[in-house]
Amino acid sequence: MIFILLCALMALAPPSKVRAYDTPNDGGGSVTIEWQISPDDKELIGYQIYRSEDGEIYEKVGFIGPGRTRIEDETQDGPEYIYKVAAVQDTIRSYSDPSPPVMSRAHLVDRTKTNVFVSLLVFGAIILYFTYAARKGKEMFIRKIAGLQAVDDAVGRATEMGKPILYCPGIGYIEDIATIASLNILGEVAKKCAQYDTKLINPNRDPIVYTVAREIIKESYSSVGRPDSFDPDNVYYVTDSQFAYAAALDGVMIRERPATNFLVGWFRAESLILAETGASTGAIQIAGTDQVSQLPFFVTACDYTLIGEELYAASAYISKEPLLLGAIKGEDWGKFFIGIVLIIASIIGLLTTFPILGLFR
Amino acid sequence: MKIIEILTNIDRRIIYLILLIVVVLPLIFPSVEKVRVMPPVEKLYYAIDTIPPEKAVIVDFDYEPQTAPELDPMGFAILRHVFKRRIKLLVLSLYVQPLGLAQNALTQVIEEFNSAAKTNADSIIYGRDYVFLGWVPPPIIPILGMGESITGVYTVDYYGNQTDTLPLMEEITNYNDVGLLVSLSGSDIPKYWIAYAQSRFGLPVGAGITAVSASEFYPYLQTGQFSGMLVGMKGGAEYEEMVERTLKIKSRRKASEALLSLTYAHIVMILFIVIGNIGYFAKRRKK
Amino acid sequence: MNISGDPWIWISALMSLAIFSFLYRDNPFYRFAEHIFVGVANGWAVTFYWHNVLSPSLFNPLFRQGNLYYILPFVVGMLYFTRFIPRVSWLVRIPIGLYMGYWIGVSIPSTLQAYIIKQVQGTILTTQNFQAWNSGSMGVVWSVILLIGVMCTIAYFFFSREHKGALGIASRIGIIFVMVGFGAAFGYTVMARISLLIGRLQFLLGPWLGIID
Amino acid sequence: MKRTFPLILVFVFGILGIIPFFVPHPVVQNADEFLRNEFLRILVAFALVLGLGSLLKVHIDKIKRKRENWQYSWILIISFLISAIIGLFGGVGGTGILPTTIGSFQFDIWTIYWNVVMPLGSTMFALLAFFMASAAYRAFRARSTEATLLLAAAFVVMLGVLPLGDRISPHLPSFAQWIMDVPNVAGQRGILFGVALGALATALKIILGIERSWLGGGRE
Repeated sequence: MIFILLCALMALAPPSKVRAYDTPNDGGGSVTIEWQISPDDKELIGYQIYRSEDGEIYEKVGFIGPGRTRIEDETQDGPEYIYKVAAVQDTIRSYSDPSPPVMSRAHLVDRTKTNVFVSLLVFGAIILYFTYAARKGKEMFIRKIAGLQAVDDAVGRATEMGKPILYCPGIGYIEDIATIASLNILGEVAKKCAQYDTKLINPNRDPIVYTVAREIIKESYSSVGRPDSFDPDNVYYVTDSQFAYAAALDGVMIRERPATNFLVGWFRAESLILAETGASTGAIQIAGTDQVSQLPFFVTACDYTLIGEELYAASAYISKEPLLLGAIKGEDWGKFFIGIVLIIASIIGLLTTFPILGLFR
Repeated sequence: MKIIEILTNIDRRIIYLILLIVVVLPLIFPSVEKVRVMPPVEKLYYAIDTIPPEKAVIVDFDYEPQTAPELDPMGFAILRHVFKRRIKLLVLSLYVQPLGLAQNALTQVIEEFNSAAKTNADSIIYGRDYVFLGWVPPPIIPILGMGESITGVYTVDYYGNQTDTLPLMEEITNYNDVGLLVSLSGSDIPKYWIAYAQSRFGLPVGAGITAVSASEFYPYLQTGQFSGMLVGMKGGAEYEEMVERTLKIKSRRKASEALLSLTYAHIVMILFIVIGNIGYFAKRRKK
Repeated sequence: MNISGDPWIWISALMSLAIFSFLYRDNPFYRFAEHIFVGVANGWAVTFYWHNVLSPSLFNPLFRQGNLYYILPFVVGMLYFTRFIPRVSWLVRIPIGLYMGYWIGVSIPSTLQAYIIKQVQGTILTTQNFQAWNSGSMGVVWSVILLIGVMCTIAYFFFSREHKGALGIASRIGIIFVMVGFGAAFGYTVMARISLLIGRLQFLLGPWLGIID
Repeated sequence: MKRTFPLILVFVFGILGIIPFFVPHPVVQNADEFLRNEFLRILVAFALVLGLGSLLKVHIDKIKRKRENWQYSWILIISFLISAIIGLFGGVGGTGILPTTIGSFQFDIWTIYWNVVMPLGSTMFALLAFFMASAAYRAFRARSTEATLLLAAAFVVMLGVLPLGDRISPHLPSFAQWIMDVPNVAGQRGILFGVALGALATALKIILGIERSWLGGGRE
């Protein structure tokens, strides 16, 4: 009798209110189990999760530390599951009541990403509206971008000195938008090189970027009516190893002595290796990247640096194409919109208890 | 004024030469300066120092030979601290390359202690004072599995012994018996320990990282997810200072020696900037 | 001073010295190391792509297991070589177009999430962000300065309006934040770069020359 | 046809790239997985063959025409062939048909990587310590207000990180950390907003066929 009493006294209080539901916004195969911690939570070493398909045979499927109230269990979509959570202390287990049956399933849309979807629609609409509005061709003002104004005289300088121009599109892949922006600028620089008949050297780090760069330069030369002076040997692939590429480019800078170096695109630590070697050869250097971690080195070592968005505005700035200029106006309105959002969200965040941060999770 | 001309454009090779000399000399003629210990390092030191006797500390060696110069000294200093305080120790790696570095650190530090030890009690014995768990791929298995049972994940240790036969493992079953896990890594591995082990089992995590990845890890220190953090050679040197000052251990302090090179190199760079500007202002006033 | 006997340590040491010699000036040793570096790096790339990509993901399934789906990537991949046939050289645009198009599509939502939504979340003035600084009541001041800095930096990047009046002042303040940030980031990485140099010198002085243990 | 079909492809695959972000359904995720890790990675391998062809062609021409430094082109080609043969036939872990050890001297591709590519790479990386010194000396001159700000902030942080720094004033290290946490983060966030919008505009222009320079040669 006493033993039973002792057992009752000694018995661990189980966790309560065990609830299981299909994990939302996922591809299926997952059930979330929640519970209220056991009153003896302090003495526990954790909670064991048991699962059964028929209500009789339970199988241990998970374990989690004390004080926690939620876990996800990997399941098959189809069968129904019943869950029990056991408070565990050394060898003593205290089981909760079983949860109602639940079935996991796949979801078509991930609702936690609606804020990304909304911002895609909003900013996409703003940019496209102004891109197409620009077609009516009213002259659009664009502020001075030092690095881009220097492109003309940088190419001119190379021609006078009879020296080549080195164009490095960065070590990024074609999927890095900075690489694509750089290839657009390469097209414009290649046109000027074709006009002035200046040698353009373009070593590449990625095979796919190499194939695109080669097409763009060939197109620029033929669009200016000089298809014959395009020398395919000046556009080549080097290697996909970051520092071997930097070593090879340093070699080109020192031996071919280009009068102007373009270091435009996606860069990592090798940015300063290129910029400082280029500076030691006395070349004019125009750099540009969206990598915030490398901008300090370009700003320090190069003559002109396109900071972040200036890199994307470049091809429109040089080519003056109405559609491209319109997109820049759209980007400005996008920035204005972000400024408004920041102010309004801050006001809401300060003055009300509305969980504004949740919107930007 | 020729001097102004010299000051403003010193040949870069002279700068390189001076920098090289200033960095190499302290490596060849090592000496150690007093190091001021900053809060992140102090936090990690006391996180280890205040581990209750019945709990263990886990040291995760997950760096490669290239980042060994910055992270080896941290490993050595932490091992000295743990062995001196007789704290139970488990050592592991989530990947295969760092196992050799972990093995090397363990043998050297234990050699230091056992050569000085007289009795069986104050020497370091495998299986009683520490266990080298080794490597179980993929990383998610040990990170989550040790929450429930360490011997369940590492059935066999690095040397091939059955872990459940080792005396130390009888007292250490899972994260509840672990006071702190210190992850030494040149990559994101400390973040995995927080995202999976700490969030699920409340495991306190400390980190030893390279100077390059410092800014990426500071937020985790500010939010308290890291119980402490050592950054680069400077962090290693500060921990070596704590170990020598509070535990009275006299041993080789490689990070503190390298810190001297770092300090001199910084000073040389600062001097050249000052010289360049003096020349620049003098030239401008002359115009 | 026990110099190492291991041939590989000698090779790595000499390679390191060849690269360091570039600091003095371009010389035959550097050129030798540079060309070896590019050669071997490409040898490694060929090995990697054959053993880890082409053989398991294309040749085995297509030729050994005869899984005809894999004809598609094989044919599209071969289109790259149409560049050498003038009449159909435009076909090279197909692999380029679909590869570039896919990855650009992937980058759009992730860029919006990482560079806009996450950054806005960190900049909004809320009590939670005030505490994030864990510097007590000063947290409010830092958060306000941060918001002003972000707004002014955005102003600096306005292209389609003259930087005059309010926009002019804001963009002047913005460039101050940017430049201070760049200077600090430069200073912050000095220690990391010198640590790399020390690591390299410790290899040359230790395992190679045995001057330091 | 020569231009419209590729533009349609870019549009279709652009959408195919966006969808998996929003749709977790396994059918979509598995198709995305196959496209990304099988189909597209195979294309990279083909492009690599093309790239290597161009590299070898440039160096072979250099040898034929005996242009300046042509001898080094031999070194590049030979080292490439040797490492490729050892790699392809010796296997990544030295498990291929070609033996990769002579006596005790092991030379499988992995050992070559660790003892040639790795030291060359980390030494190039280490050059940055020298390049930072010469860049700082040359560029940190108080020429304009911006340059002075750049110089001052770098100065404070470089001092703040040193033990010497806090001998000057105990507040210096925390002031250096403050510069990294407030103005640096503010400047970076401002730039990132611009970058995100610029990148979005560029991406949309290409997917919708407004930006066509990538199409390259051939009028049609």
